[in-house]
Amino acid sequence: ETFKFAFQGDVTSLDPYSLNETFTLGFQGNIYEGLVSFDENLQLIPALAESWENPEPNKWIFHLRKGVKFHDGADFNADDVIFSWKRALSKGSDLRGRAGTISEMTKIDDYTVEAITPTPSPVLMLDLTQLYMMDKEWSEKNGTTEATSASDTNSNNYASMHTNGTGPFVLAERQPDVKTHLVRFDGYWKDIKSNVTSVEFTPIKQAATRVAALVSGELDLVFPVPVQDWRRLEESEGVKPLNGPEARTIFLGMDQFRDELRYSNVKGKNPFKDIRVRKAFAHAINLVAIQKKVMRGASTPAGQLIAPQINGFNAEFNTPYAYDPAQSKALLAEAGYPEGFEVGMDCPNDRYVNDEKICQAVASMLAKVGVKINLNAQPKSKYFAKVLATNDFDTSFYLLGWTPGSIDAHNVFVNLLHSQDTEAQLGMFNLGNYTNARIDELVTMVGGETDQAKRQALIDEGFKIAKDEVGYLPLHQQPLSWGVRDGVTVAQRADNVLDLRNVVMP
Amino acid sequence: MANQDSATATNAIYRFFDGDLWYSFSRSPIVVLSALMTLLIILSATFAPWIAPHNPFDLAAIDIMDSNLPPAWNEFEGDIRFLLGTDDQGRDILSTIMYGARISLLVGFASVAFSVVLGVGLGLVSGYVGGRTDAFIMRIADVQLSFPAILIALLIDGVARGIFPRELHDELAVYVLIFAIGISGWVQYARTVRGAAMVEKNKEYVQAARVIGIRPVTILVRHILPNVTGPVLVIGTIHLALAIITEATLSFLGVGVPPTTPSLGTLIRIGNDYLFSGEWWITIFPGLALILLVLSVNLLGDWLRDALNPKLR
Amino acid sequence: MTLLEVKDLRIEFPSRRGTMVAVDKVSLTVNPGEVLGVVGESGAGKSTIGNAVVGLLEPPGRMANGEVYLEGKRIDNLPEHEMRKLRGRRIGMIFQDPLTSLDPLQTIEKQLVETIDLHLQLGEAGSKKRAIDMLRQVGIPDPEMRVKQYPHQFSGGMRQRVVIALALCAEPDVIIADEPTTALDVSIQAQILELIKKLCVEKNVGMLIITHDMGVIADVTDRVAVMYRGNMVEEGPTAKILGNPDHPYTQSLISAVPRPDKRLDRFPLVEYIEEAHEPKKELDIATHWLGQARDFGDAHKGPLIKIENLQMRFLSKNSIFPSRRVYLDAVKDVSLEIQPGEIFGLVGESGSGKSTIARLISGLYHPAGGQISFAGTDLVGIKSEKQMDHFRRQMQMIFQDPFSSLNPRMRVLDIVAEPIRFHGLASSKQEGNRIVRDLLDHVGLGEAAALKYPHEFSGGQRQRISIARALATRPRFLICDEPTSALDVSIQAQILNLLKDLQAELGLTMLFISHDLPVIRQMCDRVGVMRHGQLCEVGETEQIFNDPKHDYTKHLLELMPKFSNVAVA
Amino acid sequence: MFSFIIKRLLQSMLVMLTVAFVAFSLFNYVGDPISNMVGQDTTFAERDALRDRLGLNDPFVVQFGRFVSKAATGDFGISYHHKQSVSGLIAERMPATLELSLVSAFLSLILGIPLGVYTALHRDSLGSKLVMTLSLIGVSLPTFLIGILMILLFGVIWQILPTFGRGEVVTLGWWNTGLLTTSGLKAIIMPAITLALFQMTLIMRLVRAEMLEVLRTDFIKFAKARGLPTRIIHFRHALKNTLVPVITITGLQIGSIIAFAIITESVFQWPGMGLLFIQAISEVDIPIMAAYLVMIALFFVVINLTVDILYFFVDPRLRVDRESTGR
Ligand SMILES: Nc1ncnc2c1ncn2[C@@H]1O[C@H](COP(=O)(O)OP(=O)(O)OP(=O)(O)O)[C@@H](O)[C@H]1O
Ligand SMILES: Nc1ncnc2c1ncn2[C@@H]1O[C@H](COP(=O)(O)OP(=O)(O)OP(=O)(O)O)[C@@H](O)[C@H]1O
Ligand SMILES: [Mg+2]
Ligand SMILES: [Mg+2]
Repeated sequence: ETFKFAFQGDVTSLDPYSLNETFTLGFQGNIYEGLVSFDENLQLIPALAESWENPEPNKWIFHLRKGVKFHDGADFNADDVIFSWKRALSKGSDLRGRAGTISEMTKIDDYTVEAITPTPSPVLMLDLTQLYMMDKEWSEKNGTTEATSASDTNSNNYASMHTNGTGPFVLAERQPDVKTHLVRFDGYWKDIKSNVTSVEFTPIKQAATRVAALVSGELDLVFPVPVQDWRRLEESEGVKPLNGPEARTIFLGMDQFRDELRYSNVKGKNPFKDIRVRKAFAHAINLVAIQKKVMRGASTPAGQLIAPQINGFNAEFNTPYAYDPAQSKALLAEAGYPEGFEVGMDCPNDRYVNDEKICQAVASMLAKVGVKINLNAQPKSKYFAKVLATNDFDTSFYLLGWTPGSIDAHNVFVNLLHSQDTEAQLGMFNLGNYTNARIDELVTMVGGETDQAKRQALIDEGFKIAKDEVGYLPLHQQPLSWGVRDGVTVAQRADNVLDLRNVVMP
Repeated sequence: MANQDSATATNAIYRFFDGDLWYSFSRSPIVVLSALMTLLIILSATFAPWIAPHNPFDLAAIDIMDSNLPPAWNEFEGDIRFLLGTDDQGRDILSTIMYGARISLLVGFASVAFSVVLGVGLGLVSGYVGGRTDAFIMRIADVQLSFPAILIALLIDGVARGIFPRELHDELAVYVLIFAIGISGWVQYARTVRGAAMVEKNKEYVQAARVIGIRPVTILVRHILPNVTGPVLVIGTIHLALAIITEATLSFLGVGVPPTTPSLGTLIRIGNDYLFSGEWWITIFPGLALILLVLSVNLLGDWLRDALNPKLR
Repeated sequence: MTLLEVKDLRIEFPSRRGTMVAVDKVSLTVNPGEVLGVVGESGAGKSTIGNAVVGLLEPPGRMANGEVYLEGKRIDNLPEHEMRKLRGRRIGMIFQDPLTSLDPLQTIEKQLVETIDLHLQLGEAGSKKRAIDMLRQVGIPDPEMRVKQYPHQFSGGMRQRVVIALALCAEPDVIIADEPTTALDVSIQAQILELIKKLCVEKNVGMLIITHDMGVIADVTDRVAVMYRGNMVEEGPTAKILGNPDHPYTQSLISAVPRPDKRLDRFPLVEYIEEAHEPKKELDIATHWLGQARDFGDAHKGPLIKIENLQMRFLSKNSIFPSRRVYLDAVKDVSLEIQPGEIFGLVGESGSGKSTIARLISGLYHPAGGQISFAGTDLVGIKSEKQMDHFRRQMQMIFQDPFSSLNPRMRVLDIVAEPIRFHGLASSKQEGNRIVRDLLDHVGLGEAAALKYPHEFSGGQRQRISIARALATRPRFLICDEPTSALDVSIQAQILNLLKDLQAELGLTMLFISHDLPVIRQMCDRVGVMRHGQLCEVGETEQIFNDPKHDYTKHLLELMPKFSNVAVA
Repeated sequence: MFSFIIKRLLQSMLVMLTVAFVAFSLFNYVGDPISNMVGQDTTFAERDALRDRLGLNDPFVVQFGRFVSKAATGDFGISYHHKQSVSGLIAERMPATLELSLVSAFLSLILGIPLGVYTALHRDSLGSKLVMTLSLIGVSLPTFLIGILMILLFGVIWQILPTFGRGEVVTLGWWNTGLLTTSGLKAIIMPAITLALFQMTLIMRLVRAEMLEVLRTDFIKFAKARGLPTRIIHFRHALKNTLVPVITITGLQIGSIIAFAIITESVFQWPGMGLLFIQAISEVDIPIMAAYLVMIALFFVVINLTVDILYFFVDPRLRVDRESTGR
């Protein structure tokens, strides 16, 4: 059975360490495998490691699966694990963060390895799901012992165009941005339910073209599908939309550290430093209207920065701020802005589902309480260039989306809630530098706590503070939006990864 | 003195209406119709704040709950307040077309005018003077051609942002657009006019002018220019549509007008997202407005080209 | 049976300001083997008749009345595709403006071959052979080489001959020739006329020839029709019309023909003036605008124009290697001087380089060698436009081709006013326009001409616009390249007298290029004779005419059509 | 002619240097490549280290010098995004784009010129008015809209043409072509028409405008008087005299479709250079953009040189004969 699918972009590279990005790693996951992996419900399952133990907080022992073969027929063993870990730490690798959770790795025997972490790490296993195993001999033979990188000037890195994994599919042909063709690997170690023998993947950038290709019957699955096209898919013969909440939360952030906003008509002070202004903003935004109209009912309004799928989620904090324009106006007047004020807003227009439309809706809602938004919507490359640290966090009010790569709340604490700390590289995506000393403390504590109950309490405390202080304005979890042909069963994972092991053709 | 001035003014008006141009204009119903159409579009754009039923650029006045309503005549969801329906933000399509046309017309006409002036000027000089000047101008044209409007716009926008203070950015946006679209279009005119000027300059009437001692600049403007207007008008009128659409593309790239004040082109682009989902009115109505505008401007251009040529009248 | 018959023709040019009747109540017949001459006032409608016969009236012109028959068959109402079969094959047409009648982008050969092959089906090779043959017959030297060239590489007279070759190459039964020899020197003219006569006699071809040259009329025509203001005033055998005309217009026309045998002070003017028309006011140069402010800021003594060893060559075959390029030497080593107040005549073979010399002096071409000095200043060395301007104002040129030297998109008013405005010769715009109207009037166009565009005029009328424009700078030195070739003798006389007056009163200096030897004799103080790019003889006019030294000069004078003989007889 | 070409080629070196230079100054404004090259979790220290390794922190002159000296040896570096050699990528994409643009250029010429002649000859006929009006509708709608509408109609509703891609591709040496397979031919129809629409209208209108003028000239009248058939008059004499502007514009248009058929290529997911380029812009893939722009400059230089040479072929009056030109 041939399964044809399309995504909006291409796999950046086939080298499993060259880019830490959801789609790229997700696709590579069909060719390569890590020591552990996720099942269709994002539950951790053993993969190349049959089992593991954690004898000391800092020490892990992995028992590798025996009899696993690489696509070229070579055996998988402990040397490959250590080699892969080292390769993931090499200069061009973008997975150094994940690989770096382990500080030392030693071979105990051919099928046992020991890993040491610098601190106790509750998220180690999650990090390992997408740290794929490569064959040492193959890599050495082909001169690709370091991760492919653009700064690598000598020539193409072999691994970016060729693969040799242990996964259920083998690369047959690849034309970047045009087509990638996979075929089933006969020697795969595990029985999977998929009956797919051949896979054709095409990147299609334009949403309309993608949807058209599905409706016309040329493809079996496409994603993402614009939310407004769901109805069309429902009405069309032979295809249907497939949707569910994604683990990504969309939120607004405010500059809370500058003494004067860069883009505002308020001079000499920063209105966002006043909690009443932040509250006023929170009450002015009608999340239900955004959900209903902009997202066509496909999103879930959110009250905090992590989604239910994320480790550490607590439904208690997920109730959105109430929509109450009257109160919002009152709060603004109280804060000294009875006539409102002007502020510039930065927004990407090709990064998240309907991102620009959300920003426009927010602007219009804020206008109703007197706040005039000057919207600056740009493609992601320009947007990120502007708002990230490289350009001195050049924004006053912005929209951002976040999926913790490790599916754990700690990631959010480190990146979004900790105050900006360039030295320690903490809070680097806390673009508005929302600061609370207690949260800063909590970040370290959450990172080191292995007792799940205690850890949850710490996490809850942090989110409560952030919510009470209105550090951020969460909007919603955006939907996963796929379109499939009738009869094709797939598992739609909340991290938006298409695992071909779960695809069954009619 | 003033008296005399007004006398010459009325004289000029009289002469215009008595002139050949007006005569050939008033005799062609199609041309009159397209002139009226163009005028209607320009006027309704200019006076949009006074005659449009809503103000779609006022964020406080639009309501997301009104979004995606079909035209008023739709029996199920049509809303009498919104004659042609609403877009995805709840803006009234009719009003947005009128308001958006302000931006589109300004950008379209100004940028085409800009590239025509620049291109025709350089093309004339290049074709007439020849030699090194020609080589120099044409090599600049080669450089220019290598950059698509998109990149040029990004560059100019970046430079403008670097030079001008932050407060001015929004006001400058439109001018940046005009400049960017204009500057990326001049080569077409320059090369066309250059070709024509190279042929024209060898004709005897040009030599006659040279013998009189007329300055090259005057020869270019008074003698050669009128004889090369044909292709310029053709390209110019067609480029109007292109400029309006390019503006939409550029706005998407974050240079140009913000999404809260959509232009005609942007409205079409927005509506494009909703073609599959059935909200056709967001695209079709602004599309029709654009077609009408382009059609009438081109018909006017055709007429003007013929009318300017005494032999074709 | 008559070959061609035109009955009661009326042609109108409707415009929004009223309908202009170009031709009215004209009837003509041409019999096989017969040559019918049409003479008359410039703008009388002669060309229009020719155009109407072949069905190619310029829009918006239309035939309001009348019929045209070819061998008894009516042709004016034939559909276009039927008409097309007649053109070229049955009726050959030579238009008045040879310089623009050729497709600039095709070689002469292509244009000849396609016509010959179409009508005579001679095949590729046969057509080529005939093409070369035709060119030789019309007197183009070195036709094998020339046939590969493009029209712009030909001189005015040569292009005219190509057009003649094109009209004759398919052996038509009727030929309509509109001023076919205006740009030809007498020897070529004689050759062409000989060819025409031969066709008439041997092939029984009928011919309608429109011309201003009474010598040509006397030489070749059997019958003559005289036109005046759109009407035919008189028709009859040539000898009768020339010798003993009935109509007063014809009488005055004949008397205005310049005499080749003796030099007069002024050209005799036509006395016949239609009653409706106001009498021409004589121009008093001393008080007229043309006579004012003639101060050129130098008190130069000696020759105004001094040319030394002038050379000019054109690339006729290009090649990467300079050594393999072939050049055509248009002007070889010419030296001459023109004194202030002198009219210097330049005559000679067509294609001998006369126009090229004119263009070199006026700065349109850059010489390959030699020197040109104007009032003692070397013009070749001048690099800056500004400096050149100073001389340009003093120097004017009337171009050989009246059709292409006027900007088709400008009104006559603007064309003539341009030099006045540019050089600031009038104090206000109104005054400028008044001067223009006055000038137009003096060249016989009438003030109404000012608002029209060039294409609305007849050949002669356009030439007069050119003349008015040249005069409008109040030049000190005037280059006239065939200034009156398209004018009827009465207008010619009027204009030449004006030029003579300007010379006499103001010392206007002129270089006067013409093929019309009688005119040269009347106008010029000294004459140069050119051939093959060289000046073969220079001398006082009377001396050249009475006692030519060079063989070529003698040859030219011999061939001069002798109209006066007939007239006197 | 030979020396003319040599001279032009020398000039084009300068052109390409300038393009490279301008391109380099531009890259500061198109965005930051780093955020596209790394995952969201990458720390700032690492981002900065990467920027350093790529040489993006070097002064402008150093970056430019490095680029030029490498480019001179044909090395345009490695794409940030694809992590492959840039020259290889461009070479891979070239056939798709060239095929698409040549087919659409061909279409627009084959339709545009006869229609232009037709509308000029029958200036007032209903047919030509219809053609003139319809063609304008084609240019007043944005390409993306036309593309989507075609996809909707032919791909989704009637399902007779593929909605995306190039279909089956055959490799001939280093060239891969879609023109030899049925699916490839079917796939090229919609994108080619979309692209050709604008060009066709432009060419048609230009031809018409010029024809109208030429048809009133004396030499056409004389050609008629010689009894030449209408076809020869219109196509050999009149049309040829309209060609100078038409060649100019056609040349420029072909150049720009080769270079920037961005929108059509992305609507139809046509795997050509336009797609590569638009992606490079959004990913801030500087090596691709730089190499690409320089290559486009080369394209235009060549096209414009060809156009100038064609001028000389079409119009003998423009041939270089310096000897006879005036001041
Ligand atoms: N296209 C036109 N539009 C308006 N009037 C025209 C047009 N062509 C010619 N005429 C007018 O018709 C009259 C006759 O012109 P025609 O060319 O027949 O004169 P002609 O006798 O050949 O004169 P010439 O000897 O000067 O060539 C002129 O007065 C001229 O102004
Ligand atoms: N632009 C040109 N390119 C090439 N050859 C040219 C060019 N102009 C003129 N010639 C050639 O130069 C020679 C002289 O031409 P010129 O026009 O001076 O002759 P002319 O004496 O004025 O003849 P006519 O009395 O026939 O007008 C001719 O042989 C002509 O073919
Ligand atoms: Mg005439
Ligand atoms: Mg001459």
